[in-house]
Amino acid sequence: MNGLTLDIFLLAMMTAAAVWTVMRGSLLRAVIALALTSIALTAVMFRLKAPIAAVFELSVCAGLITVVFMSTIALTKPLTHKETLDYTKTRMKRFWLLPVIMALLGSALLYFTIPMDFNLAAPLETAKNFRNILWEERQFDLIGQILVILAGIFGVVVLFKERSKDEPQD
Amino acid sequence: MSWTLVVVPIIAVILLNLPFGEGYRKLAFPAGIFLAVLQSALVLLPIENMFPYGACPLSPFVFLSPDALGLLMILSVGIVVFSALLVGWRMTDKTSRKSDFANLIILAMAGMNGVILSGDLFSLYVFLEIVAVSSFILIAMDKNREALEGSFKYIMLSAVATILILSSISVFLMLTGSTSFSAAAAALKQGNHAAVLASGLFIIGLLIKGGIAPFHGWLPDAYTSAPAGVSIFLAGIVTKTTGIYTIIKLVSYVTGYTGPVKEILLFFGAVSALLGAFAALDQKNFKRMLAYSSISQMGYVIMGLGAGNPLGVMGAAFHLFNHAIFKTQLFVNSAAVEQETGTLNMDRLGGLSDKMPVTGATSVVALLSTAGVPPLSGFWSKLLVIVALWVAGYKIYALIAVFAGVVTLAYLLSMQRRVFFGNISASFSNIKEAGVSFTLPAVLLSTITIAAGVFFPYVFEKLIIPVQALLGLL
Amino acid sequence: MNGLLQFFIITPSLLAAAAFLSPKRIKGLREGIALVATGLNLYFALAYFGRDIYATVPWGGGLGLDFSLRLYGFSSFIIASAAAFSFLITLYSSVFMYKKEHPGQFYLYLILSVAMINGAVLADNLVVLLFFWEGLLVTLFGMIFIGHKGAYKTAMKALIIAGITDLCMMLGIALTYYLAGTLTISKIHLPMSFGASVAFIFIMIGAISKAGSMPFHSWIPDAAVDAPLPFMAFLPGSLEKLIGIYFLTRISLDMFQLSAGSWVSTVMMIVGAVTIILAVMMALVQKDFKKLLSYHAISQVGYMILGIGTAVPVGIVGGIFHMLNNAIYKSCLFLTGGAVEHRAGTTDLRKLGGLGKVMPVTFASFIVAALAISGVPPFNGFFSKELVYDGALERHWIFYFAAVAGSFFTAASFLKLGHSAFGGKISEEFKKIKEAPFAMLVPMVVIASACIVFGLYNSFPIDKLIAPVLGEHAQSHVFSGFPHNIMLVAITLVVLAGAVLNHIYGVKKTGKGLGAVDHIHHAPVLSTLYDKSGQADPYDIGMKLTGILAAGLWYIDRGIDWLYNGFSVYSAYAIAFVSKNIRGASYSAFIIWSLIGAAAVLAMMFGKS
Amino acid sequence: MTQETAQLLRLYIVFLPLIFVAGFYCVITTRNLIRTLLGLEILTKAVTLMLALAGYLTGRTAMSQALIITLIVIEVVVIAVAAGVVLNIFRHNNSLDARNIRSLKG
Repeated sequence: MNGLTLDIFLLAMMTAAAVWTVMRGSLLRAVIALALTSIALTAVMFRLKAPIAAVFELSVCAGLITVVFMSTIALTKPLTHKETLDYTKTRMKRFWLLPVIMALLGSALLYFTIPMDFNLAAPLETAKNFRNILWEERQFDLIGQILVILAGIFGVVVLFKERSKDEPQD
Repeated sequence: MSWTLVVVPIIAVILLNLPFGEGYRKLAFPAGIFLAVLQSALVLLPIENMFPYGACPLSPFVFLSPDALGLLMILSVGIVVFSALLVGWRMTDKTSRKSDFANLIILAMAGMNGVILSGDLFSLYVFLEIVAVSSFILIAMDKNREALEGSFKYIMLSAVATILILSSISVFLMLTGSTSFSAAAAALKQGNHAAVLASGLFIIGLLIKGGIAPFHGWLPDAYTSAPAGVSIFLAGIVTKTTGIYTIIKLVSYVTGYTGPVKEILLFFGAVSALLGAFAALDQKNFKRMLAYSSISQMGYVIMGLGAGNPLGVMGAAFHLFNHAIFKTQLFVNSAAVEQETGTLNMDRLGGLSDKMPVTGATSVVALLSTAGVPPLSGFWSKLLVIVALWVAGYKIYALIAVFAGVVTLAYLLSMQRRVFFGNISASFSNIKEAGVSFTLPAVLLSTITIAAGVFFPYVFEKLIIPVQALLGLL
Repeated sequence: MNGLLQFFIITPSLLAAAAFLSPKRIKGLREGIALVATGLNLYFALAYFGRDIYATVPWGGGLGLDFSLRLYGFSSFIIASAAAFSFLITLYSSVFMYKKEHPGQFYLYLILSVAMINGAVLADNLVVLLFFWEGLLVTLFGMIFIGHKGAYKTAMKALIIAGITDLCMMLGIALTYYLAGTLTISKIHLPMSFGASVAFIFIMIGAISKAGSMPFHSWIPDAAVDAPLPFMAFLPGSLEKLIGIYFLTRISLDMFQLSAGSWVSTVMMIVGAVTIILAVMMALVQKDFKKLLSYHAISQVGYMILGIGTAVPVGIVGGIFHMLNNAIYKSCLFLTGGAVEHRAGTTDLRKLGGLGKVMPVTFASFIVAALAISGVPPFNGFFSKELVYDGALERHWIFYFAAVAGSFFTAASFLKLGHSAFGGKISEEFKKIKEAPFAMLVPMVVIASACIVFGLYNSFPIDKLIAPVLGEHAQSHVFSGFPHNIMLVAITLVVLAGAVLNHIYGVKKTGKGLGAVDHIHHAPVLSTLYDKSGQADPYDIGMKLTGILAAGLWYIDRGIDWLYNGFSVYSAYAIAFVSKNIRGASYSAFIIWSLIGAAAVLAMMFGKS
Repeated sequence: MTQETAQLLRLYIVFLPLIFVAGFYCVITTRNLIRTLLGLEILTKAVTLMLALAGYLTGRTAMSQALIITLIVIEVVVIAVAAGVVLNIFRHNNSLDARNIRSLKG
């Protein structure tokens, strides 16, 4: 029984972290909150018996993406402390609605019994391990991944390159 | 067939960008042209058995031998990439930027081939993302203010579409345990609500990527702000393959031509046909008018699909192909005009046809074909769509299609008058005809348009009739 | 073609052309040709009298339009009387028109009209009839036109009125063709269904307007002043009435079975009665000899229409007989008027007076004709009116009352005319005028004697000519001879006596013949009616209406114009503006639009199931 | 559908929409471009969660893990490119405010 309560706790943690990322005033803390969400997600995925994916998620999302965001923030001129203070006040005017909507939606979903008429697919007998699925069945996706990575490299090369002096400043 | 379309481009890109020596980078352009021509040839000429390797080492399960519509799309991808590369290569100034452009175009082409060939929902998503990512970068390549804004808007909309598509895939996975089309179709046949929700979400995602009426926000900005070569590529084939072709594929392989699906397609097709046509009527910028015109013409295709009878599907497929040809043609003309006069503001342009005869003439061919004037190809495809709608009983939609056609003629004629006829302004008196890299694709495309129109029975019988099979799948 | 076509249509036309083209230098040549033409016409009319001939020439490309002519009892009687009148009037005009301008044109139109009338009466195909009917329109316009300088306005007025009514007739004929399936008149026998009665009404409009009844009468008084006088005697006086009433009879009896009860006959009777009363009231107050006569011509048509409208055998016979009698005494009265004008130079009653003594023969024939028209017993007018009274009474007393009132006022106005023109003291310059020339007197005397003959010996016209027209309705009893209804005769005599007393009273009151009716003229109600009657001319009202209509149509046209290049262009660009900007500009707007679209898609997706 | 999986599914049906709403709300209302990307990232996490859940419920965890791996790779590239674009936008407008990238109208 405690498994379910654990799930509830982890999911609640993840949702709270997500809301925190959205509501948080300063950008830096928002990125940290995002990393927290990612960590919570990893925990949930462990619960859902998807360990490899969880580790991958943790290392890439929590790690790499946070780094990307940090560097972008570093490259851009962050607001001074005072500016962030009065900025957060004005922000609040726009964001107070989110928790209200979420509370309403949560209670509505809890209250109404959603018809679960569909039946889930029967579980496979041969418990294939992760490796051969990825390589035998999903080769096409692998090729896709290679393509995406190549495109990503070009993207980074084109976009992040400092503008060299002779380039026309249009 | 599938081997050459996806893997060879990857190898090409890797070889082209090996770390040592700059010499290789300039080869990107000829490699791209070769791949495009190879691809078109594959479809047109029966050279299937030339390749000695026989069965592709990758398991057939993943690769779907392309159906009739797939072949048609591969052909139009080849033609459009060929023209886009020619124009884009000529227009981008710095050599390093040139090779990036060519490489990204090759990657996107591979992505599109992947989309056409993909056999299941998730790989469809993967290749959609590949094309999307390379398009983001291509649009933002010039790094000027509009290009970045257009690219960011495209990124946001495409991300939302991806989210919807992924959630739909996860629901299908939950219901059927696999991501293949047939499994999803089976779940849908049982008609439980979750499956209907999933297919709905997937269709919405694809409508966003296809730039259909209410979801079309990003399209005009992305097309207009992109550099000339990229906007040819985007307008010519990207939106068609990632958006419209995928809808046809999804509806044919997964949801089937059921009542609600047809109703959705007809309604949103009609809305975008009308909205696109009217918005294009009041435009100042040449490329922006063509962008809205694309939305309108894609609305036609979706309506043809929504008719749900063989005539409709054939009409939609043929119009998709025709539109790829004459829209690319118009964008090539706009690139030529931009190259020569430096501006795209139609109010300042005028009387260019005597200085740029080829561009003027080919633009007239494309304009007449878009408006559906016989004997050009556009006429036949529009005729098929309208007749299909009338035969299927959707008389109001047929009338809307005809009315949108009239408005199309209106704005295209006004464009032609404002840009090519009338009197030339002083500042452009010394311009001359655009270079061969503009005139060659322009002439090639208009010959295809005229040929497809004049030899319609032959083209129809060989390429279009097999598309009917799509209807029989479910 | 056994002569029907040649003698009655082609020869008069050729001779008319000859008369027109003959040189002016040879005096009397034109008059001679005209006399020969009408004389020949009279001879053939009498020669062919009463024979039954049918001739057809296939023409008109098989559309059932073959040129078929038919001569039978009734039409031969009409052609004979028309020929007689035209001969006498040509004789009369040979003197009258001698010094007037355009005599060539006058004779051309005169003889051409004779040909047209023969054609119309003989025609057995509705379209052929229409062709000749329209021919008369041209000659009518021509003859008024050559009256004097300002006559073209009246000519145009006559043309427009006749034109519009002929249009109605065409409509009626088309409807009949649609209903009956054939155009040959002798084959058409339609029951009085609703469609048939509408067609009947339309054709009736054409016929009674040719005859000159009330709503279409306004050109006749103007023509009386503007047109040359023989024209008044010739067309409005006799021939047009003949042909108009002839065709009205044909459609009431042959083509459509006009039944007594049907609303169509009541309509005709009302038109007849109204025409009688209003026209004679107008005639009463006229101060001009010819105008007075022209109003009487209109009112007499009322009797004929009332007679035929009763759809009772006695009424119909009365109506047709009255048509004949009216032609006789009306033309005679016009001729006497012409003689007065010829000699005295004016027809204004205020100047005239005491001509009786200097023009005894004209005065004598005037008296005979006036008594005939007033319906005094021994004369022909009395007998036909009695028949009409009998028919009217049989239908409804109101119509009988209108007819009798009409006679009262007719008698009163002619007493006034006779007294003021011929009676009273003669002014100096008229003392020396001589009697009218011999050529003018002969027709007057002949026609006046015809009044007497047809009066006393009326069995010949009624039994031989008119009764057979009724065919099966009427063989039951004899109409001719002294009227059977004595009570009616008594009332007529009382009425006439009343008219004489009224005349004496009026004369004593005002001291001169002209003022005999002033007490009626200035009566409280009547005077306002008279003042307003000036503007009540349907023609002027029509013209004003068309003016307003034209202005209205012009505005509509401007409106449609604006709709095309104003409104549609403006709305197109308005829609364009909306569809262009509805998109918004920021990516969050696009995402919101996408969510809205998504909601719509899901709604449609789940909507049906 | 065992009672236990039904209960779990019931739980996720409550929490998943919340995360989706948070993500969409952040993307739509925020003015800072980087925070928009954060919102996107939250949505991606929600979808990853759905895939994992699907895999667990139907016993095909291996398959769902493969899908999640591919998904994460692709999302990283997308976010990287998006960040690059945002960076360049910043170079132009010298501010991350979303209001200055709505100049393309009509």
